[in-house]
Amino acid sequence: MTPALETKGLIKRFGGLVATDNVTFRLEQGARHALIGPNGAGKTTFINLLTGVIKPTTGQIILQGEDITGLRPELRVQRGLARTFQINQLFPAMTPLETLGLAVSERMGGGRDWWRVIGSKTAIVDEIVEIAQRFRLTDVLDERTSKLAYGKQRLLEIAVAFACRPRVLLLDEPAAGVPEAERHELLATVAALPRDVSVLLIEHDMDLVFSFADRISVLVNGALFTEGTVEEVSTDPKVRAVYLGESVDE
Amino acid sequence: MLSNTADSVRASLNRRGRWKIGEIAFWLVAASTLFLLPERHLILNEIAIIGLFALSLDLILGYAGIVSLGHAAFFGLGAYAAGILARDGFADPLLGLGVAAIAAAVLGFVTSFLVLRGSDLTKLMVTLGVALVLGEIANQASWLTGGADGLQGIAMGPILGLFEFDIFGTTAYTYSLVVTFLLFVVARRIVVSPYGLSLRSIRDNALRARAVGIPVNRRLVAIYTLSAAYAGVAGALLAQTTQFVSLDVLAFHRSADVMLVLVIGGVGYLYGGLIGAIIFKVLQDVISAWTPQYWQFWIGLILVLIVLAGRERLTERVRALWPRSRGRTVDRPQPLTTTPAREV
Amino acid sequence: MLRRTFVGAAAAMLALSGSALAQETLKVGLILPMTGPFASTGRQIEAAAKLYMQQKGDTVAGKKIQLIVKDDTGVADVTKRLAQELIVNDKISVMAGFGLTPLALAPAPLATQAKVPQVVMAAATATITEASPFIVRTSFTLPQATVPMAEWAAQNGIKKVVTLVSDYGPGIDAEKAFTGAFAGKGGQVENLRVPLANPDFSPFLQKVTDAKPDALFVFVPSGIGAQFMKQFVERGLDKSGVKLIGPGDVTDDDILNGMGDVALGAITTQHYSAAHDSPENKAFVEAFKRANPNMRPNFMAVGGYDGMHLIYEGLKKTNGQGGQALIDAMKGMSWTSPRGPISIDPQTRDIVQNIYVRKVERVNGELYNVEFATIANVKDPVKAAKSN
Amino acid sequence: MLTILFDGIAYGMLLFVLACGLAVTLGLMNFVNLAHGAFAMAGGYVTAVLMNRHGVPFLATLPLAFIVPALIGLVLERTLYKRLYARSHLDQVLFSIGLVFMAVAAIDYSMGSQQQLIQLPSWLQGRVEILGIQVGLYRSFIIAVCGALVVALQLILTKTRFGSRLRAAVDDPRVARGLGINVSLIFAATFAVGSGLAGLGGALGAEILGLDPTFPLKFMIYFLIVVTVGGTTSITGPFLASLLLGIADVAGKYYVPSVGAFVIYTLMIVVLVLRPQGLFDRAR
Repeated sequence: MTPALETKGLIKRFGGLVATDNVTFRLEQGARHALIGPNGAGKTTFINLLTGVIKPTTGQIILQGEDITGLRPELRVQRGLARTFQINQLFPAMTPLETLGLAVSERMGGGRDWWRVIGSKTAIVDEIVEIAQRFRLTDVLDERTSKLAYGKQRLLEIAVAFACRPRVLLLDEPAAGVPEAERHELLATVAALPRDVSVLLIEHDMDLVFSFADRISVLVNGALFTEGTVEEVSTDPKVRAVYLGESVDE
Repeated sequence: MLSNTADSVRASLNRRGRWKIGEIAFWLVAASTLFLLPERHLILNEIAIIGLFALSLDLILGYAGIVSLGHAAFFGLGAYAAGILARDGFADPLLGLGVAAIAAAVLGFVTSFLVLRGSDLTKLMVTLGVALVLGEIANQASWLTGGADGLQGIAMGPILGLFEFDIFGTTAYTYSLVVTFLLFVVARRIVVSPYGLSLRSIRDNALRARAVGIPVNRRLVAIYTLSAAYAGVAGALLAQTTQFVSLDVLAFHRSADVMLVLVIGGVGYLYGGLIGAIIFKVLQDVISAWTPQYWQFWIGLILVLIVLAGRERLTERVRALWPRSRGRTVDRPQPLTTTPAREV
Repeated sequence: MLRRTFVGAAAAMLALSGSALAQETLKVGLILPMTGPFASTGRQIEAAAKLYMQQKGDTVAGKKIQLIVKDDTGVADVTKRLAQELIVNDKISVMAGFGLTPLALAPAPLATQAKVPQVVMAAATATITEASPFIVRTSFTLPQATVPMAEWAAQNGIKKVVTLVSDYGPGIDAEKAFTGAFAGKGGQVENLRVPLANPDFSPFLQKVTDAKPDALFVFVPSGIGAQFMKQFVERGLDKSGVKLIGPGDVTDDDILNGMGDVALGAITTQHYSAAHDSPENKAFVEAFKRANPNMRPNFMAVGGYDGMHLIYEGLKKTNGQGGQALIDAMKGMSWTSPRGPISIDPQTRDIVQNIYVRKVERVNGELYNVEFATIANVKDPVKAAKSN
Repeated sequence: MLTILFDGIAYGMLLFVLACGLAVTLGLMNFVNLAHGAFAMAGGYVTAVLMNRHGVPFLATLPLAFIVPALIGLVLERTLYKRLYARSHLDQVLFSIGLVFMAVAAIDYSMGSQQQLIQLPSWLQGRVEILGIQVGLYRSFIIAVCGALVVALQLILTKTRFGSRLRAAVDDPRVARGLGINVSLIFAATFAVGSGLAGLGGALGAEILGLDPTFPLKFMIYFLIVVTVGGTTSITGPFLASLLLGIADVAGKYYVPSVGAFVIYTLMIVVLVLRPQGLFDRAR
């Protein structure tokens, strides 16, 4: 089967610094794959390469069998590659309703519509309702995003990405900063993501990684250090040495 | 339960598109001035034109977050296009409006690529530079524009072949008001459309907008072009109703004034430009009748006070006067402190 | 077409009502740049107009004269709007002022349409009076002041001249008038134009230095003349024997004294100097200075003063009636102004006046343009050439 | 030929002294102060008033032309400007344009709208010939004074404790605060010095650029060009930009008088589009 997302020999240099070092990586269809690594291992650069925020020095990125290396970020989203951000990137002055409406209508090509209001399309309305329920945002749809509780903002962050109806979803530390009380709700929705979406999870929190992922890749100094099942990686002494050993109490 | 949610979602989404009582009242009052204030039609005409000009700036500043200190470039180009056309024998006003809109839109399209990148300061300087260059061109090309003496000999035909411009400014004001109203209606539709929503999202957070699949640059180019066309129409209205164009239409103070007008009225809700134009012109008229030399001082003071008091908060107040069906507001975001510079 | 006639009729009625209905007061709209770069022009004219009214009283032909001053900030479309408002709302009998050429041209169609006389007190491009049959001028035209300069230069052994003018209507007028007249006398001329808004003259003056002319003919709007003078001297052009000549704008009385010794020796031709030796002028200058300490009347002021005189005398003749009657009454009028004998040409409605050749000298510790030759009764040469 | 170059350098130096305060406020506090020209105007008027009304010699007025605007700057910084540091550039632009309007009208009201003229001492008038080049004495004086200022500024920035603190505050105000540097005090002092330099520039420039109430508006664009083209991370950037602008302006008017201004504005746009950080900034 074609992998959902694949990189071949991906290299990114900033001047003399090699931030991504020859990464060849496969994300299988429907996978729950975690990418871990110590601070400064190049996780953010890797994500930025995948989403097209920066261009690789050499190498290929392939989404569902299609080479997307040269595509602009928005075109990758339109082809089914969505992401969340480690620090919330929302529209503070808009409501969750507008945010979701925007994402859904953009996906349906409605962003070029100059004339009608969004609510006039039943398909859009229905999908907003469905996403709002999935991410438990129904009660707060009409609030201003900047006024939401942090946990809700975090849910919205994932909901927006989900509203792009991705084939591949990149989750960048989805639980970062969420208070304990709101954490459960968030993890439950993440766990309940439909299986036809392949997920790449970038995470520090080992509990979350172990409970969510079925495969783990370890990134060290910009290069793939090792890869395997949760069991293999968690028991690998080399990983413990370079990674777990450094951040025992995370 | 589910259909309930769907209905309320639909209602919420459509609410922005509906005309509110305050808005209807606003335009009725505007129309009534045609009959109630016959002596003030000349200044009202200017207010309508400046209002439209400020509205065009609001489209890029309030809805797309593009700052500009050179919006007069489009205003002036529109004025010259309409003026030159009329001077050379094409006296139909509507033809002039159309040509001015197209000319300004072309310039807007071309220069929009210059303002896509860079910080606010860069954008301010680039837009300013474009207006300055255009001013220089108009100054040098005196065979076409009349140079520093202004464009002479504009003779406008009647509007639609029926309504001759009169000395009381009644036709002129009616004409400007109608054009401004029609363009306002279009702008209003646009800002509540999915396209308009995507602009607001870009203004709020361009990084996320891209991550939702929005082709940010293309959207900005489109709105910048449209805004330029609006400004061009405003300029054409000025040229046609005063039947005179001078280099002044491209001057820096035009750009600064329109910014000021918009800020006085409030950014980001379309009425800001119109309300600002009313306040600004009436103030200017009153203060300058009282002290012709020094009215600038008071305008300056007002501007300083508005900024110190926090213009967003003031805009909120003004907007709160609009009757709204629910307590939700659509204001500017706070500075995006949550957006680290990750886009580089 | 029908509509057009209607509008014309309405405008005519308006003009009538301006004089027929408002028996008590006759309003004069004075539109001037009171702020912005040309504010000094506005201030001079306003001061002079007010002085005139203070001296002569505010009653003419049994009616009270009311002066309404408006600031057009030097912006032509504002001028036009203000003029229109004054005509429509205030029902003025006369509009006056107009600091710059575009500002005078913008309201000209209104003057024609509403039959309201427009008294131009400052703007000096020759063609202005042709823009409407209701325009009359009490300032001067640049060719009027310039052609005598060319003649004087030709007679006084100057062979090669570089002209340096601000790049706008009056400047180009002056350049053309001088070049035409001087070349006609066999002189050699090279032309330079500087942008109207120009912070630094040095590159242009360097060109002049390189050209080594006998004289530099200069026209810049009053106000930036001082800067020009200083740089002229700084560059040592005076010492290298280049004479500075031009119409009087560059040695504007308003700022002449502040220029200091650099201005000494400049030779200019113009219609007015505060040092003009006549009892009328002495009285005028004294009264002006008393009313406005720190100001010396310049050619703008005298244009405003005479403009008010023309309006007063015209209204006296028509017994307060405005419109066509008033403009007819103004045509051909002549009187002795502080600047000397002047008259309004009945054909062109432009001013006919003496032009004086002057030299900047120190008199009683202050710098003045001291007149040393007179060319009597000069008409605007541009229009004179056309009518021949 | 060389005379043109010389004039351009003098003009550029003058522009630098006028604009460097703006570069510092922009670089340090990220504040777009369009009212910078108003401080320059204040300095010019201090000199003009002292010379014309009180007969103070030209050189003696220069320190006051620095001190008075510096004090005004200090007061305004402490009372008004500091409230706006965190605001958007747009707010800052609007606020400072408002100040400009007020300053223009206030000067007009108190001093009149006419040009203010000053009489240079005779030893600064005229010109001499050096190595075949015609050199204006006053322009030489300007080059000397401004050159000394540039060197002094550079030394202060690189060699003194204040300079290193200032640079630390520019690089990262939060870290600087953490190191116990009184950033707010540094801001105030720098703002005052910047305003003072502008005032000095205004006084020196009155003779060449003219001085009337519209001064801040007339030259605002030039200052902004210097700063945006030169960048704001160093003193050398704006300095080179000033020289470039001065020489280009003078030479442009000499050789191609009809397109002079046009070239400068176009160049500015090109630089801004290609190098938004400024021509002489290190790439980030």
